[in-house]
This record gives sequence, C-alpha cells and structure tokens, in this order.
Amino acid sequence: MRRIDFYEDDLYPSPLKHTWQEFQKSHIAVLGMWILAFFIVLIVVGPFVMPFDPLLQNPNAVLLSPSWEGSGSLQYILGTDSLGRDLLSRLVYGCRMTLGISLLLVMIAMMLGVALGATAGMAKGVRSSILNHLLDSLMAIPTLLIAIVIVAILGVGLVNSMWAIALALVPQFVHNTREFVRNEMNKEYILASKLDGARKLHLFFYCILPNMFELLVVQCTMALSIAILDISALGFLGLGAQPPSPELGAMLSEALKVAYKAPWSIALPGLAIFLMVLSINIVGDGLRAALRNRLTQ
Amino acid sequence: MILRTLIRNTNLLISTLLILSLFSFVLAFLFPGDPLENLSGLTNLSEQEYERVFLAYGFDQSYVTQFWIYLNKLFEGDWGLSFASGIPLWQELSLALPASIELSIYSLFVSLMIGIPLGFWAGFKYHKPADYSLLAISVVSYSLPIFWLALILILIFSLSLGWLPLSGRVSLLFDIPEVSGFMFVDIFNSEIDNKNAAYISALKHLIMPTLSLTIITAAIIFRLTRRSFIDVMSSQYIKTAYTRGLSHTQVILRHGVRNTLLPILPLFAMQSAVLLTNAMIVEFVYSWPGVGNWLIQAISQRDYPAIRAGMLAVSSLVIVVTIMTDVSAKLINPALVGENHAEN
Amino acid sequence: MYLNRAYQILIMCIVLTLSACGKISSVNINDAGIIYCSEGNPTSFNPQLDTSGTTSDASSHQIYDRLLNFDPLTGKIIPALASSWLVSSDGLTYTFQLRRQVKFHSTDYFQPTRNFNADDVMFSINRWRLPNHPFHHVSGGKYPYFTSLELNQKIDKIERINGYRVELTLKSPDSSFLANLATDFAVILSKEYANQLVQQDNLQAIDNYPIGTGPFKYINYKKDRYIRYAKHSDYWRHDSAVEKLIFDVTPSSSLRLAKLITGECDAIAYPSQSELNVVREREDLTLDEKPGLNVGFWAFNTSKPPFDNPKVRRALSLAIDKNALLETVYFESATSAKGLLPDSSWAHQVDLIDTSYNPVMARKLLIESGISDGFSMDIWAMPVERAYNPNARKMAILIQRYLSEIGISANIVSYEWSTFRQRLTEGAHDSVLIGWNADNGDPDNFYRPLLTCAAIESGTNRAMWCNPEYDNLVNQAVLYSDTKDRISFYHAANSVIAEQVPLVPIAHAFRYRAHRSELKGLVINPFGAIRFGDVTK
Amino acid sequence: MALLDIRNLTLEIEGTSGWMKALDKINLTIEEGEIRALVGESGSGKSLIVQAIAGTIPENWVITADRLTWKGQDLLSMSANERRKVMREEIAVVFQNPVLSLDPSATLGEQLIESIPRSLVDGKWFWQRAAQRKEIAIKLLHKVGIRDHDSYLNSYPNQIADDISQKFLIACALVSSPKILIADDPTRGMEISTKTQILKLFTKLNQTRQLSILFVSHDLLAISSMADSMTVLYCGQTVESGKMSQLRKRPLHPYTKALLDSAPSFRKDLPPRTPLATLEGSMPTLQHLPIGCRLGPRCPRAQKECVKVPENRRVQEHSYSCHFPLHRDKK
Amino acid sequence: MTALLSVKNLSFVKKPKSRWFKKSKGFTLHPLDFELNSGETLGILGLNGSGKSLLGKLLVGAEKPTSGEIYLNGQKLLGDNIKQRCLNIRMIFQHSNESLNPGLTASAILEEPLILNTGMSPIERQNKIEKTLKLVGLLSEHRFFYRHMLSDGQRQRLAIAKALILDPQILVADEPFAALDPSVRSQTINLIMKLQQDLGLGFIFISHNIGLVRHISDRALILQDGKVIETGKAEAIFSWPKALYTQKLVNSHHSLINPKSN
Repeated sequence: MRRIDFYEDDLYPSPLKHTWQEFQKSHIAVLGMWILAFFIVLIVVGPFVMPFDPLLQNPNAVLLSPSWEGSGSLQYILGTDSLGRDLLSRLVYGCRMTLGISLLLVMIAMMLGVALGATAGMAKGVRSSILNHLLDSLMAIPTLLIAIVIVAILGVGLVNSMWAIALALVPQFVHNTREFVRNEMNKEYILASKLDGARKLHLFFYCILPNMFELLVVQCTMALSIAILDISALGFLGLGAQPPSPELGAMLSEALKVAYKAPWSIALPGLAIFLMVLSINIVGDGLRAALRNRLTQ
Repeated sequence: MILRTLIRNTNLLISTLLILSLFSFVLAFLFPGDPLENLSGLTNLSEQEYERVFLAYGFDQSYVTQFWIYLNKLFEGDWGLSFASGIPLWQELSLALPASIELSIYSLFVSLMIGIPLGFWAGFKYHKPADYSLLAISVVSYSLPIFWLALILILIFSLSLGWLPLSGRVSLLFDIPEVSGFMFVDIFNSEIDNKNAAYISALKHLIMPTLSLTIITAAIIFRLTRRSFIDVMSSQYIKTAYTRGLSHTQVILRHGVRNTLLPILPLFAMQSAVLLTNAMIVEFVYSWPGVGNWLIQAISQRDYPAIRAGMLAVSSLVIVVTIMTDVSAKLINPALVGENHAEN
Repeated sequence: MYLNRAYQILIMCIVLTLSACGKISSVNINDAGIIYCSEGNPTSFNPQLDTSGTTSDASSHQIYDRLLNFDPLTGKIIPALASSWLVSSDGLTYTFQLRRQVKFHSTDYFQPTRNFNADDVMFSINRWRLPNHPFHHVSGGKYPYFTSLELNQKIDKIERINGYRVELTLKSPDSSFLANLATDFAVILSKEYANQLVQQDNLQAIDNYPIGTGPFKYINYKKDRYIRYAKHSDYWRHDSAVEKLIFDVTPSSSLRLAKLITGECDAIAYPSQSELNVVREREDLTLDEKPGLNVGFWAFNTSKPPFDNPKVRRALSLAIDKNALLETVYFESATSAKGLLPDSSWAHQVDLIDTSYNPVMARKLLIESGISDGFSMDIWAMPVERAYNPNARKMAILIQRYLSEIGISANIVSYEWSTFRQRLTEGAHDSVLIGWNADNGDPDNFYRPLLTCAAIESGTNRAMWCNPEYDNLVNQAVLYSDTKDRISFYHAANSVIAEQVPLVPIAHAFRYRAHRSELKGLVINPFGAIRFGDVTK
Repeated sequence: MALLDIRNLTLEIEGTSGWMKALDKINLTIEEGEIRALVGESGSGKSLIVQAIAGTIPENWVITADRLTWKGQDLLSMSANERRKVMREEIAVVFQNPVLSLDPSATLGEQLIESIPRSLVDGKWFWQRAAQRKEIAIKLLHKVGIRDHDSYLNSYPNQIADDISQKFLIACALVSSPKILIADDPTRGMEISTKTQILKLFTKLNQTRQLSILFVSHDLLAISSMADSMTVLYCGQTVESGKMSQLRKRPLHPYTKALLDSAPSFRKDLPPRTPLATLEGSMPTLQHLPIGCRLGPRCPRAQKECVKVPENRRVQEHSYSCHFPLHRDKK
Repeated sequence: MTALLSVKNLSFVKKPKSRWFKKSKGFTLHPLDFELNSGETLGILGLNGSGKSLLGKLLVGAEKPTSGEIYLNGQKLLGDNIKQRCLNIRMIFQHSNESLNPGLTASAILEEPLILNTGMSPIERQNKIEKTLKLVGLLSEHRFFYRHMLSDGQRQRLAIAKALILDPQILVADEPFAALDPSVRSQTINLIMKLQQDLGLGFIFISHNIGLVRHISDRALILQDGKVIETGKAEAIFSWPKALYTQKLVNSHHSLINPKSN
C-alpha cells in the first residue's frame, strides 16, 4: 500500500525500533523468529536436557525407529542410528554444531567483510579498483570450489571447511558494505561531518555504522542461511565434518547407508536443516520488508 | 560508449582470468607433495624423466618464468595429467564440464520459464492470497538443502514410484561415444540403432537433477522478478503512462516487463555461481558425470592436478558467464549505456 | 540421410516438450545386456597383478579362461582350457592337454590370426614366474598371489611338448598346486597379442586393453564410471551369453541397492548387510547367500612401534567386543572368527579359544608394556565394502570408541581403494581393518598369503609380520597330502597366531549377491570372482 | 458552464487512529480557457486533488463529493472505462519531476508515439501508420518548442535535460488535444531560466489552443505571472479562491496573505533586511488536525468561533472560508 | 580595519580528463576577490554550473583551491587545517534532510562537532546543545528526536543549530531555502537574519533566487560560468544592473512577478 510521507505515525520511534515495529506486523516473520529463537534456546540448553551423549553407542538399540512407530521405544524418542546412538540427542547436538558454527562464521565474516568493505568504499582511485576486481573474482568462485581447494590443501575436516565457508561469506559482506559506504559517502551528512573535521574512522563508526545496522542484520541472516547450507553440504559430501561428529550433513550422509531400514534417519537431519534455514530466511525476509517499509515511509 | 564498455570489461575479464590462473599456479605449490608433480600430473618418474619435466616446466628458472611457461601450456591445452587416471586433464574436463553446463543450462532455462511468469503473476497480485502463497512456496523451496531435496526426490520418484532412474545421464546400455560432452548432441551424432530410445532414456535421467536444481533456482528467480516488478509498477513513469491514456496491457507489456527484466538480468548472472555450486552437489547425489562429481572424486583420490585444473576451469567459466551477462545487460540497458558518469 | 536427421531432430523436440508429461513408455532395450553394479575400479584388467576382488570380478571370468576351473557348486576342479591333465606319481610333473579351436577376442586393437595353443600357456605362466621375462616388469611387476604362495619358486620348469600339450615340473610336491591353477589369478593371456605389443612398443597395454579367450571382450573403461564388454561371439564353450555386459562402478552400497530397485542394475555386488531384508522382501529381487570362505580381521602393523610388542597387540585385541561388532556391522550375517579359517574349512579348529572382551585386562597389559597414559594411533578403514567387512568405517568408529575406553585415541584414515591398497603395501598404516577372501578351498590359501614373510613383499601380509616358526609350519603343511597331517601343522600355526596376535580375526561373513529376478544363471562362486558367461535375462 | 466543477470534495484515509479527512470540502472550478493556480504548501493535499480528478485514488480510500463533474458528467459515477476514455481524450496530466515520469528503458520517441491513439492515424498498413505517427510526433514537438526533433526522438530520458523532458511530457499530454491540462508542480526544482521557458510554453498553449490549465504548485513566483485565477489550499481545506489580480491586491484570508508575504519579491514596499511576515508554527500532521478552521492555532486573528468550520462565502467571483477575513472588518 | 573574511585571487581549475575512454568535463573558476565584514551578508547569485556551489565548498574547505588565499581576520587559512576553519566558517546545506544523519538523534548530531573540535566534558556538551537548540527556537526535548520525526522547518533549524554550535564567525549557506515551503522559508529567513544581528555573523548566501538575495544581502556577487560578472551593493545591482547577463536575470525575474497582462 502506498503511504504518504506527511501522514506520519503518531509514535516517533527510533529507526531501529521503527524497523522492529514494522517487522512485528508480519505474523509469519514473527513465527519464523520464534522458531529461530527455539533453535537458539535448543543449542544453548540442549546439552543439559538431552538424555544421551550424542556419541554414546548402544549396541543393544541399533536402528530403533521413532517412538511413534512399530519398533520404537520411548527411551529413544526419535529412534537411534546404525550405531545405536540416540537420534534426538544427535540432532540437538547437530543443530548446535551446525547453527553454532554458522553463527560464529557469520560473525567472523561480517567483521572481516565490513572492515574490508568500508576500506574499499572509502578508498578512492587505483587502490579501490584493484580491491574491487579482486573481490569480484573471488565472488565468482563457487563456495564449494573454495571449500574443495582449501580441503585439498589442508585436508578434510570441519575446521578446514569452516575456513572455506568463512572465506566464501566475506565477499558478500564486502560487496554490500562497499556499496553502502560508497553511497553514504556521497551524501551531504557525511560531507557535513567531514567539514567538522571527522576522520575516516570516526566517519565510519559514528556516522555510517548506525545507519548500516539493519542492513547488516539482514545481510547476516542471508549469510547465516548460506553458512548452514554450506556446512551441511560439505559434511554431506564428506569434505567437512567427519563422522562420528554429529554434524547434520555428515549425519545425513551416514544415514544413506541405512536408507531403507531407517528412512527417518535421512528425513530428520534434513528436516532440521530445512527448518533452521527456513526460519532464518523468513526472519530475513521479514526484516528486509520491514526495512523497506521504514525507508519508503 | 559501447566500445568503452566492451574494452573495460575485456580488460576486467583478462585480468581476472590472469589472477585465477596465477592462483591455480600457486595452488600447485600449496598442495601437499611435489609442486612439479602437482603441475604436470606425472608421478613415479624415473630420474631422467623427472629431469626432463623439470626443465620443461622451467623449474630451474624464476617463478615468473615458470608461471609464463605454465600460462603457455594452459593455452596449448596442456593442463597436465590426472593422478588418478593418467588421462590429460583437458580431455577429462572437456567431457565433465559440458555435462555440468548441460545440467545447469536446462535447469536455468526451466527456472526462467517458471520463475519469471510466476514472478509477474505474483507482482500483479501484490498483497493478495495468490501472491502470499507463491511467496510462501518460494521461501520454502529456496530454504531446502539441495542434497536433501535431491534425496527426497529419489525416494519418491525412483524408489517408491519407480518412474525415473536415479543415476547417470543415460542408460549404460546405450554405448554413446562422448565427443562433445553434451548428451543430446552426442546421441544425435552417435551411430547407435536405437536413438529414439536413447533420447528418452537421456531425458528421463535428466528430469530429476534438473528438477532439484530448478526448484531452488526458480524460487530465486521468482523472488527477483516479483520484487522488481512491484518496484516498477509503483514507479512514477508507470503512473504517468496510465494518465497518458495507455491501457493496462499496453502499460505492462511496453513498460512493465522491460523495466522489470532489465535490472535483474545482471542478478541472474550472479546466480550462476550459486547455480553451479548447487549443480555440483546435485551431480554428486545423482552420480552425474559432471565437473562437481569429478572434483569430489579428485578430493578423495588426492588428485591435486585435477583439483587445480577443475578450480581454474570452473571459476573461469563462472567469470566469463558473469562478465558476459553483465556486459550484455549493460549493452541492452539504455539507462546504463547513456550514463555519462559511470563509477570508477 | 537428411530426412533421417530431420526426423531425429523432430523426435528430440517432441521428447523435450513431452518431458513434463510424466512417465514415458520406453522402448525395451533392456534385454540387450546386463548391467552389474560393481563396488569399485579394477586396478587393471589382469588378475595376475592384483588379488583384489574388484579386479578379479572385472576380468577373471569375463575376459579370460584358466587351464582349470572350480565347479562353482561342488568346488571340484574341472577342465577348462586344459581338456585333461595327468599328474605323475611323485606329484612333481603335471601334463596338460589343451583344447583346440579356442579363439581369442578380436577387437579394434587386436585381431588374432591363430587359435589358442601351448605358447599362450607358456607365456602366461612365465610372465609371473620368470623375473627376466620381457613382460615380467610390465605394470609394476608384482604378482602377489603367486609370490605369496611362492609358486614362482616351486615351479622347476615348464615345457611345450607340442602345440596343444604342456608339461610342468615342480621342485617339491604341492597338494594345492592344481587348485592354484584353477584360481582367478591363473588366467591365460595371448602370446600373439604380446608380440604385437612388443612391436608397437606398448607393453603396458596388455593389462589395460586385455585380450583373452573368455565369454566377453573388452570394449572400454571409464574410471569411476563404467566398464563395457561385448559378447565374444566365437567363445569356445557356448553361445548363450548376452550381447552386452556393463560394469557400473558404484562405490556406495545404498546407491547400488537403489539402482537395483529401479532396474538400473541387473545385479549388484555386496548388498549392504543392513538392508538385506529389503531384497528378501521384494519379489522382483533375488538374494543369493552362501557361507563365504573369508575372514575379516584387524591387522596391526607389527613393523611399527608400539605394535611390534605382542603385549600391546594383545591388549588391543582384548579391548574390543567382537560380538557388538558382529551385530552392528554385519547385522548378524556373519560368524565370529576365532582364527583365520572359517567353520566350513576342513582344517577348522573347533577348540580354538576366542579372545574375550576385557578392557580391564587390556589396560593392565598396556601398563605392563610401559604405556600407561595411552597413545594415539591410526585405524585404516577400507573405503569399499567387502564380504568380509561390509562397513569398515563403521567398524572403525566402534573400535575408536572401545579404544578410547583404554585411553587410546584413534584416528580413522581412509583413501580411495586403489590408493589405500598401495599405501598399505608400503606399510604406512598403524592398523587396518581388512580381510581375506579365499581363492580356493585350501587352508594354505589363508595361512600363506596373510601372514608369511613372503607375503609382506607381495603385499598381502597386512600385519607386516614375519615369524620363522610360523613360516616353517605353513611350509611343512603343504608337503603332505593327507589332511590329518596337515591339520596338525595348521593347529600349531593357530597357537602361534593366538600368542603373537599379529591380527585380530573378527568375522567370517556370509556372501551375498542380489540381482533382479529375471536374471538367470548367476551363481555365487565361493572360490572367487563373479562370472557372467552363463547368465541370461 | 465550467469544464471541471468540484463541490465539497472530501477524501478520507484510514490511518492507525481511525479515519482522517485528508481533504475536507474542497471546492474548485475551472472555466474553459482559464489558467487556474492551485496553491498550497506540501501536505496541503494538492496532489490528492489531482489524483481524485485523474481517478487514481487507491480503492480503500473513501471519496465523496457533492459534485465532481467534467462538462456536466459526473466523474465519480462513471465506469472505469468511461473514465479512462475521458482521461485519454480530454484531460491530460503532467507531473513534477519529469525524468521519473518517463520510462528509462524506452526512447522518448517510442513513448511519444505510443501515446498517439489509433483514431488519429488512418493508414491502412502499419508502416503507413508508423510514418503518420512519426509525423504527428514531430509536429507535437515543434508545438512544445523542441526543434531538434531527430536527436531527441532517439534519446533516452537519462540523456536529456530536465526542461526538455518536461516539454516531452507536455507533448505527450497534448497528443489527443485535451481540453484541460493538469500540471502537478511541473517546475519544481527547476532553475529560473528553465522555469520561465516552461511557463512561457504553458501560457502560449493557453492562448493559442484555448487550453485550460490547472497549475498546481507552492511556488507563487511561478504562478503569479500566468494564472488567471487562484485557489489556495491549507491542510486539506480550500481557504480562498478568486481572480489572481484581486487576490494579490486584497487577500481576504490571513493564510493567503501570509503566503504572499513570504515572497519578498511581491512586496516592493518592504525594505531590505527586514523580517518577513510569517505565521508561527508549522502545518499540523493529519493525526493532529485542529477542529474547525484548520489554520486556527496559527492564525493571528483567531477567536473562539474558529473552532467551527468556516463557511464558504462569496463576494462576486471571490470566495473565502474564514470567520474573520481581512479587509472586511470595517464593513 | 581588516575584514572578517577576505578572499584574494581565489581560483580553481579542474582539467578535463580523458581516461579509459571516459571523459570528464573540466571546470574553471576564474580568480576572484571579495571581502566580508561581520554582520554583513554576501549574496552569491548564479545559475547551475556557474560555480557558485563550488565557491561555497572552497570557502568551507570541502575543495582545495588551485590558487589564491583566504584570510580570516587577517590570518591566512591553511588548506589542510580543517579544525581552524570549521571553528570559524560553517556550512548550512541545501537539503537539511540529507545533511542530518538519519541514524542519530538530534543531540548526537549536535554533539559530533563538539566531540571532534572541542575538549568539552560531556556535561558541558549537553549544556551547549541545550543552549543552541533554544537559540534556534527548538525545545530541549527535541534532542531525543531523530531526523524523520522533525518537520521541515525543525530540520532546517537543527541544521542551523549544527552550524552554530561551534560559535562560528561566518556561515556559508548553499541554497538553504530552495527546498522549503514558503511559510517555513520565511520563518527560517527571519531566524537567520535575527541570529546574524545577535551574534554578528558574516553570512554568505548562495542562491539562484533573485528576490531573496535582493532582500537579505548587503552585497551581491553575480557568477556566470566561473566568472564574476558583477559585484557590488545588492540594491544597486538589482535596481540598475550593468552587465547584460545580470539584466537578463533581473528581467526574467520581473516577468515572473508581474502578471502577464502587464
């Protein structure tokens, strides 16, 4: 719906609060946020409430089906895998691992990317264009390829795949920050601050960063969903986390061996990844819409 | 102006390719093992042979010379040999890459056919139930982990229903010589008796991998199109067009469609990297003999020359596609051609 | 011509447009050939060079024939390329009468001008027997099966009596000699082809572009993808083989089963033990099962410390619970192994005592041998499934768990199959989960290749274990032809193994093969590789 | 008879705190051949009136009027098709910010030519029609004062200057020889020489083609030279309306006076560097509309009665809505 | 007596560049001189592309002149000493909307120059902010407001407050009223004139609006294509323009004011 600029809302919230109000208008987005919050709570308190160690093998309870199916037992609510490990505990630890690592990676990538992007956005001339070219070429290399190269150099493993993904996430942040900063740098309020004698560091942290906050949050949600998908994909391909670690993608590829006997062991980890990514995407979409609404008002 | 765009982008292309080939050259030194072996792919050489290769690759000279020799070899098509198979990498790539390209192109095509019309439709029904449901479907489908999606498709269409085969590009019973790497072309040029059956077999093999890629790519394209269309339709010139007395159809066809598609064309190019990544994963699940599958095999076999060459080939491909799309988008977009104040 | 092309394009377009319309009735071309989903790449197409089942499967019975064969049902030795044979009374001289009118494959790289004769037999045996043979060093020059059995040492001479008669003389009597000639490895190559290759200076091709007398000839091979064979239309034995045979290389067992279900494969190797019930339950699939002549074991690299210490090895053997492994890895389709020999062997020792699960004892032994605070070790796990170990990785994970309980941290290492074997032969491992499939029913086929000193060189002794006492016992055993005499030697060898623990025997697995029910004539050969010569559809 | 006659036009918008009257009893008439200026500051509802006339008010807003007629026909009761026909043939609209009003991806020629309705070309074949269309387009360009038609017809909007774009839009608007041209702040942000050119064009069109013009702006400087009559808006209400000359000489409404006073150019008597007369405060937002006369809180002459909505009073052609008009107290 | 500000021989040359097949237009601001006394207003008038905005930027230090000097109270201003300059010469921008940071509250916006240029303690800063807000006719509550909560007029006042907070001697305003509605514009003009009187500010007013320039300037400077066409007392210039260009400008202005019938 069109809004007209002079009919302002009665309340005068700060930009952040305003975005938040807009965000809350979408029920789906709020629902997505609750699901995401659930996952985050799960990864924080999960280890304390889970009945089993994710690596604990019980040879007497191999490939139990979920409790609602024929051979399931209530002890293992979601059943067990081919080594008799509790699937529920593994899933919770898996979410913890996948989501936790993704969050970490996104944080690292964000800080790196914003720093680089801000430098690139504020730099002029040859330096900036060289940086831009390098970034463009880096962005063109598919994540998986970067991961393959890094894994080839350092060997298979979760930490190495994390490097790969962090590296692959950075360009997005750099790109967006660069665009944003470059845009802002042409605005008059930056010129005004410059005339106040502001140095670049001050300009960025005091003037540009407050305006960039929401953009960064949106960008983070996008990066987060990419990171989750990439980590689990690498785990699935056997390039990332290695069994027996309860990483969701690695669990999925392990489960392939018993696909017929235990289809739930394929369905559940996939579902967990899907739900996490879905909730993040919904929140991201909601934020983006809220931001757009706020800016067009 | 056009010339300028072309030259600028050719420069960009060449310098980026140069960076990539430098990167692949450096990789040979970063990978475990002997850089010379990683570059040439020759292993277990006798001392004399090693000496010969050592000189051929200029390893007695400076790194710059080595890189220069390496570049020359790249141009000549001598990309080294694969550790695993001993076959020239260029030859292996020229079969694996088309397989991936084929898969990507088909799914991109189908995605465009689905995503763009639906995007327009949803944009047209902005804030109506049709729009909301399409949007919801798109969020769901681009949140799907592609490997899981591919597995689920296999479970449904292959194992439960038995409709579609789950691996490869064509039934192995057809002995189709791989010449171009594009299956339909190869079938067309082959000498087998039962070509029509082969076409059908190839098609059936194509459906599921394409579908898994399409579900995700189409969702992305749908969202881009929808957003762009909504933005265009709320713009001043569309309102003006209405007050100029143009009919609804005229406004949408003449002004809506073109302006919707022009800005998102370069974004499609950005998607090519994502598409290729997804294609590589899909290849793995469906045992599609493409470059993704090939690279993942190379990892497990420690086939460093293959990883080096695959990295170079795939990223060069993406760069070329990205820049080409970018250039063509610029050339057909008058708003960009006419710009006098292009940045940097 | 042009019309035809236009028509094809038309069909192509129609097919493309119809793509969304669901199931398209396909023209049935399935009868033309058999697709077998194999589990890995052969290292070459010459089983002389390699003991792996994958190589034998891909070549032994498809491309080649041997002088003798085992009857797959009874295990008796039956004539093949040798129509009859004579053993001298001292057991040293063997005379083979060769079959006439046997034709070699005619392919685009070789057209034979003569039939099979004694020259080919001489060439094939001399290649692995004589180090100065021009082909001996081609493709690595290692003939693991023959060297591990020391057959090359045992043969005194081999003589061409006439074109169709060959005489072989041994240095000492060997009761298992004929059986060895019937194994998958004793294939007959073409001398004429070898001559052609010498002229072309392309000796290597003999193992990669094979020529044999078997029911199928080689067409092409794409690593990691497929091997194509075509019917050998002049096959000497019969004319019942299908037109095409294709090996679809599919390392993942679940994928193989999936392909079997969708009909993309007609038969598959090593159906995963965990999913046998799926095959049993479906009517369109058939599961063949037979007790296998195999043993799966965990071998320690005794050339590396601390595994050179028998106490450490014993500790490790006590740390694992075999029964749990059997249950989770084999899904109870195997019997626990106490020694090397399976129950069905005539030399099986019933009263052999199994090691039991005893982590307390294990820890104690470790402390006794001076390792109180544990150490870290590698467990190499095969990347492929074998009958004797359907999921080495999973077993490795379980063992990793057991070892952590006695303070040992274990890394699981795995490479692509051919690399894996190559590096094993180099002795790069700490310990490895692997096993042995018997090539014939003779106990010697277990004892000799697995643990004798000679087998270190030939690369089948994964424990890198060399014990003169053991070697002596094994060598003595084959000098006698009476089974009772031989049994006593083998029992003595068993106690050496039990004392030294170079390896921990884990299981004797059943052999399984699954195929689509319309496939007829596929039988499990307990002594070796798969054969498609008699299979029809 | 008036071309366009608006009587008591009210527009209600649903906001977070209930329905709000964005336009409150607006009166506006335009005679044939007249140039009427519609003046108001931003937020006064000028653009809403234009939208109401053009029929582009969103469906969920409520629009009511005693009269909203075009040549006697009621626009509100028309079907969408009839309305579009009227819009196409008789009413033309030009917006502010010409560059945004043009499709950036089409040449000016394309956009001008597609505006030419089928009824104006009678060629049998499409190439004949195309030639005719081009001819018409060139003529139109000459009319709006663009001579170098060839280069401009093939240019894209981003390649040309503001005033040329605006002239193009005017040319587009003139294609169907409309009776009235509604110009929604067409000179906003232009500098003086450009502005003069556009205004001259309007004047010329008005004189040569008897084109009525509704000129919507807040810029008195732009309006006063060309308009015959003026209607002043404040906050969604019409405050005063009448002949330009009369209004300039003797504004009756305090707001009109303040508006005129704010431009020092109109006050030759004002010594340099003296404070300008202003109204205190600023225009209220839609949520905070005062009751009655909406100028009330800012009006220097406000009294108790101002909480009632002032009636629209007329003195000859001059109408105003004020309880305590200027110059009238004495009577 | 030295003038508050005196500009000598100030010029600026931007050469046309041709790099990578891309041409950028050059621009030349021919050398000019003028002086400004405290409490005085100088109007700079010109059309787009006349260089008037550039002149403003040169004065506040946003661009570096090619040659010439600027003296403040007889003291030479150095090009790279932003601090010295911004304590004395402050700029008011055309679009108050864009010159205020949307992500900061009014008090943060006002605090920024204080943090950067003074050693005040946080409490002193808050006092100063409150004082300045009152000076421009805003309430101290306004300091918690974000840009989008303020009306046009309030924004313009905030922009002026930001300019005044460092107690400058000279204000440079580039088209400060062009985007404002008439009544708000009048208010702002009155405010600036009042502040000028109260604080004795020198005011440089860049505009293309002849009426305004004429009303508030003491002296005027007419620019065309980087050249000074005419300069002198505002009243005199607009009543009896000498240069042809000035005459044209004045005439077109008159034609707008006077009804067409005249």
